[in-house]
Amino acid sequence: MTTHNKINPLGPGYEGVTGKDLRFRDVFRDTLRAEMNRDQDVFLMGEDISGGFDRDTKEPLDAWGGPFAATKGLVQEFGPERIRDAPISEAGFVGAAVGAALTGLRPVVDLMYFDFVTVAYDQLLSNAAKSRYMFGGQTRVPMTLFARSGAGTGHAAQHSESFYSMLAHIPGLKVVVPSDPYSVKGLLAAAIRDDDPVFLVNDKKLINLTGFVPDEDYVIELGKGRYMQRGDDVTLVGMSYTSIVCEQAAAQLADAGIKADVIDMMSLSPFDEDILLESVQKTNNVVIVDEDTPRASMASEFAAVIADKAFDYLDAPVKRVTGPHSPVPYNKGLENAFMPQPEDVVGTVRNMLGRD
Amino acid sequence: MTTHNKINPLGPGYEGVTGKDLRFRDVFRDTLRAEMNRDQDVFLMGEDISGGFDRDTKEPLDAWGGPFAATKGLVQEFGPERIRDAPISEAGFVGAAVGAALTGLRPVVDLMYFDFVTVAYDQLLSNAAKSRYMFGGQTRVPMTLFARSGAGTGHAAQHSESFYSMLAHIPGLKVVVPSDPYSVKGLLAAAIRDDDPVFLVNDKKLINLTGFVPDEDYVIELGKGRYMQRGDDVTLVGMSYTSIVCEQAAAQLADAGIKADVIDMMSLSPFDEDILLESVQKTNNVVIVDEDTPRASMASEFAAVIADKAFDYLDAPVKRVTGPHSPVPYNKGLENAFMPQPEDVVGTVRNMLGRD
Amino acid sequence: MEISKEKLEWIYTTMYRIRRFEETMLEQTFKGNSMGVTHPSDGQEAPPTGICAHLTDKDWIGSTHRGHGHCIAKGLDTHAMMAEIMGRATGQCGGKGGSMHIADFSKGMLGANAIVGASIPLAVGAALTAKYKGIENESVGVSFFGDGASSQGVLHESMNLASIWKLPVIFACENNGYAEATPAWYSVSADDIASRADGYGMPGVVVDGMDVFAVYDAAGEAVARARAGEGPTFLELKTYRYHGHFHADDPKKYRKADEEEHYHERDALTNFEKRVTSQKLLSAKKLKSIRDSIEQEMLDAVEFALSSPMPDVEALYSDVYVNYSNPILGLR
Amino acid sequence: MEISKEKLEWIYTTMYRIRRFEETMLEQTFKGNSMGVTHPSDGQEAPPTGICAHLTDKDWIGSTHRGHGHCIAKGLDTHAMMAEIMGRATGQCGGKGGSMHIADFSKGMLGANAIVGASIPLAVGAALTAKYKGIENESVGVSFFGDGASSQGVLHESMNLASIWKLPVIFACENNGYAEATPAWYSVSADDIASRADGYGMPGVVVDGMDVFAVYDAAGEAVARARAGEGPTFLELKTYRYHGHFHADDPKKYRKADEEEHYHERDALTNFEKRVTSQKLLSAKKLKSIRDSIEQEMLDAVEFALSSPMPDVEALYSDVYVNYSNPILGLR
Ligand SMILES: Cc1ncc(C[n+]2csc(CCOP(=O)(O)OP(=O)(O)O)c2C)c(N)n1
Ligand SMILES: Cc1ncc(C[n+]2csc(CCOP(=O)(O)OP(=O)(O)O)c2C)c(N)n1
Ligand SMILES: [Mg+2]
Ligand SMILES: [Mg+2]
Repeated sequence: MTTHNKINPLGPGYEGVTGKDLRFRDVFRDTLRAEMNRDQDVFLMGEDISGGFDRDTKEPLDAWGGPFAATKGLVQEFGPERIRDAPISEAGFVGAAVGAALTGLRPVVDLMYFDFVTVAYDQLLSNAAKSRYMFGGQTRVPMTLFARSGAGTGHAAQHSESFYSMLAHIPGLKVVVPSDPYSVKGLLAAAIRDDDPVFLVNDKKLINLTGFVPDEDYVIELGKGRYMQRGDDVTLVGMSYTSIVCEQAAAQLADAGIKADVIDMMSLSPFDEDILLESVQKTNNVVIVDEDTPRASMASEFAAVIADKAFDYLDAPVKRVTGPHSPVPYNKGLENAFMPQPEDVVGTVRNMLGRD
Repeated sequence: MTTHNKINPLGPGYEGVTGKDLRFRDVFRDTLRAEMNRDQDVFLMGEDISGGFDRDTKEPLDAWGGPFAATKGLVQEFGPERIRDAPISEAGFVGAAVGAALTGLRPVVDLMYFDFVTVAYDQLLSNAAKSRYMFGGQTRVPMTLFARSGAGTGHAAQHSESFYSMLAHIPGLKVVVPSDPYSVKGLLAAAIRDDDPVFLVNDKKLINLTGFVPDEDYVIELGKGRYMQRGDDVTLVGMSYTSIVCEQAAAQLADAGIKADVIDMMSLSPFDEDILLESVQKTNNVVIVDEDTPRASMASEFAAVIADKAFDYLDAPVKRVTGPHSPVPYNKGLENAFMPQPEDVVGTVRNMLGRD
Repeated sequence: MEISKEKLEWIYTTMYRIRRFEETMLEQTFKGNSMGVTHPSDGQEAPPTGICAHLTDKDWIGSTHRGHGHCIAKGLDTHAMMAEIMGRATGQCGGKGGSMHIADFSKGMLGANAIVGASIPLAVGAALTAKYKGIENESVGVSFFGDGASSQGVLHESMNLASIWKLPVIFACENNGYAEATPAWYSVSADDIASRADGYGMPGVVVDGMDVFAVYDAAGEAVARARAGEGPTFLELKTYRYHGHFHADDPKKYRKADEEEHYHERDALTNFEKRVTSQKLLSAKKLKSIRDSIEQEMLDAVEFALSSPMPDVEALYSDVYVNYSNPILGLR
Repeated sequence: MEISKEKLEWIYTTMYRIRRFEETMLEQTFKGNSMGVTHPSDGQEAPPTGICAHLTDKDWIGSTHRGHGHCIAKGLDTHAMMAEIMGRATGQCGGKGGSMHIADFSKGMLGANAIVGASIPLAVGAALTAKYKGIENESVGVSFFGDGASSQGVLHESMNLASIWKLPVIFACENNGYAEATPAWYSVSADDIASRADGYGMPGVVVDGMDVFAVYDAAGEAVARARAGEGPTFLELKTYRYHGHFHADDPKKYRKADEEEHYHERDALTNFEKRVTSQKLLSAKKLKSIRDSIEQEMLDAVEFALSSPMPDVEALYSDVYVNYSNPILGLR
């Protein structure tokens, strides 16, 4: 057990709390378990989440522990009714989850790779996100979905997407993007307890990272960002894995005497306008870093909000550092070039501040 | 036959051309016909586009002329092989169109209402948009899709979407948004002749409008915007139907002595950065008008590009006038409030210029 | 199957209510009082009625763009329905949904749905809730959809899910022969859509959807199976819509007169009347008094709707979320 | 069905090439020379071989994440395949696709596809092109997919489309009993997936997918039907993958030893060898010489791949479009 002493990344109220350094994947699973224990109406659905069944006994085998081992051990604990293994029918079982949410349960859907959300896109957009509104507020859709995004693992064009901006675009849906073990615990719990549909996008590059996690039960309010570190010269805005890229860039910039505010957005819809504006009003310079492709992206959105509401405070053009407008390539060298790197951020900041 | 004398809306080269005032819907159909005559590999696919079949003779009846009468008369001319009526299987027939495009044809798919694209989203994003890239450039996907977007006709939440920003986000796909009979002729022809997948989004509010159309065969280069009118005080950026909203706003502003550049983007991916920057460098003020919901939208994208590349020319914050972050409501009063109105644009400009 | 007198009265009341609601709603649409497109279901009264006769408020149904009949059979209030179609604040969805999105969760009605096929898995989800809570015996899911919708992949996914999970679901395919103007013989690669049930390990039954007694019997078995935990059933109800696809559609452009006549001769209401009076199950007088009360109900519903207020413009921004920390308002 | 000696040699060469390619590719993956995840198809040699034996470069196939066997059977070059898996510029897709996206349009191979089910309608589209151009007799579409993919709605949409349009398509379902760790008996609501074909108006045939002769015969009929303009056929090929779902998966965690043995006893290669030698169709010497040449081919393929250059970083920005006026480069 360690005590956390960096103030900002956990937000106010977490000074001196006790906790442990834990792996992202373990925190993810433990949070699922805790929420399932907390509320009998919470159940999980997804492909291979009970990991096969014994041919003779029909008992679940938990061979894989679910995709990325997110549900390892849970089927033994909660049984196959609450860890419900689904055929490869994303539209069907996301739709069934919406139906279950409309009739009193709180489904949590594991969509495995983020890319597969396109197969269930209509159920998500036309049913999950719209039911409350188009039925005049008479119902709610308390469901959570999660899936793994991001390049960096050699999975190529159809298993490496980060297009969370498309989900954040959808009215009626909420979108959160944890960036470390602390945030995934608080955001996943908040998502499951929330009465609206929430999509949690989980970059693959985070899954094996370790970080400090308070012992206590907590939620992170949806729509809140946080400072990962403070500095007066420039604001770096990250989301999901690019929050780590921003921290790495900030460390390099610090060596050059440039001090950065690093913001981790944590939520994309709703999102924390206040933290963006507060920081930019102080630093007068901003770079938004996003692995998603650039056009009509969350990077564009944050840039637009800043260009509107913090316009008078800006000393320089609003800059975005993003993936290219292309699918994700297979070759590792190309894949690395696809992802925003700390060096790209550093170069942009140096240019911006005229410190080449 | 009339001769067109406004220079800008048709772009350079169209001074004094001969043409006619025609309805949008008629131009749409005539362009389809012309492209089908031009190229035997072009065929159309969609629900109800041959409008039923005689029970006894099995002959197509063309009862509706296709959705919004876009294909009226074509099945008689080209037969049911080239005007291929499809069951309600959007994923299936969009996928089949991709397969046909990969093997030598040039399919044109009528998706009826824009909202239905979500049902075929995976085929569009994972197959149509990615095939060329992930197969290393060895193939091309020369297909065109079109569908009707927009609120204003009492079709409510699931038949009124304008989320073209999500399509423009997708690398590998092109997106065009005609705003009058002139632009639909040139853009539809260009889309069908283009070797990449192109989605043409067609606001319902345009379908019965009339406008000047040159007689000659022409294409509008994908990725080019145009000036609808010129003025020095402010830039109004429209796309699809909001280009008309911008023109109406500009007329009201002119009465108050404010002169606007009105830009009709016409293409969203690729899009015309140059025209945006050129205009803003002159007017120093910009308002982007979009019926799509605001978050991570094309309005955000244009704002972000301007805040980056025309930053030094801006006299005021970059403003967006968009639909709310909500589904489209049924009630007419609410629906009107949903859509950006000329008055909203005028109010924003007056505020911006301090001319209340 | 034995039917009680009360149930017979309910069936007639329901079918007549559907018939007259659609006719009244069409009249109002043509007068310009509806705010959007409407899809009438008259002619198709038997399927929703014969099926919902077996259901209570705890059972759930999913519906379609042609949903008024399903709503009425599931017990929704025709005043609130008419007000919704007229976009009023007193409407079932406060005027925000309209004809294609009428819902009443208190009545087990999951909503009409305007994306063809999209409501099918919702009924599967409702059945999943019932199974999860161990209340299959009192809560089943019924998914209504058309012949056109049968071509949507999500139906097949839903059938497979319902079957492997043995969920209490009834797939109620109202085959009225057309999807818009497209005939089912063109778009469906099977003589009977119900024949597909076989491949999903569930019974598939072809039912005369113009005969409410036939529907009642078939649905009774299906619902009993579901309540007993025996899993899903597929019913194909061969029926006919009397009007066009939507209010302004003229079906004569793509349907033949003899076909229309054929179905009108087998009209669900007329034949019900003949049967119950000839078998002396209900009196002609009783039937007339039911009709009279419905006529009055329709007058009242129109009056209620027309005199109801429009929603406030603030309604535009509410109900997108249960709670949300960013403003919903557009950027203006 | 009669098989020529040349064809028998081709079949053995192809099956052995698939077997050894997968084993070699796995070795290379474990050495860290592959750049991503790989899904071996050894054990499943008979279905692609027995089917593609009837095809030419003008016929089209759609494939899956487990696509190496399909590629090889369709005549793709193993050097370029191995190079692709190693992410090299000389790879089939210039190193941009990888194991799950190998394609060769010059060979009628529409590409491996990593979205389960997503390639099915592509083969339907290829068949549509053939029908449109009146060349069904020389160009049919074959869609390969697994038991897991059979639960995707797009399969059913594709079957319906192919049937009503009478397209020259073969739906080739390689049922290897598992989708990842999930057994087909859990996820599929039919004893035989092929039984679903009935509901789509096409023949459905269950085939022993470990016996290349059985596959050859069934596919021969299906392809002949397609070429004759008689429409689609559904083949369910019962088969087995010898390795795990992907290179790092241990199938012993979810499959029983007796089951694995059962299939290994029926190994497609061993049994082919026994049959052709005992029936004196091919000599043991001939078989050995085929094996030897393949062994050399594999050594060469690995050597070729390992010594090939990586793509230039500019390749990141090319091939997104045929032409595009905005820069593709990221915002940096
Ligand atoms: C996904 C989708 N595709 C197309 C449409 C347009 N559309 C609305 S109703 C309809 C026909 C539906 O036919 P069917 O399922 O038989 O129902 P019916 O209208 O006969 O009651 C179509 C094509 C739609 N609403 N949603
Ligand atoms: C739409 C989609 N959902 C899930 C996956 C993850 N996935 C990859 S392969 C696979 C199993 C496929 O099983 P099957 O179709 O039987 O093919 P097999 O692996 O046995 O060859 C799954 C679930 C995917 N790639 N795409
Ligand atoms: Mg119908
Ligand atoms: Mg399998």
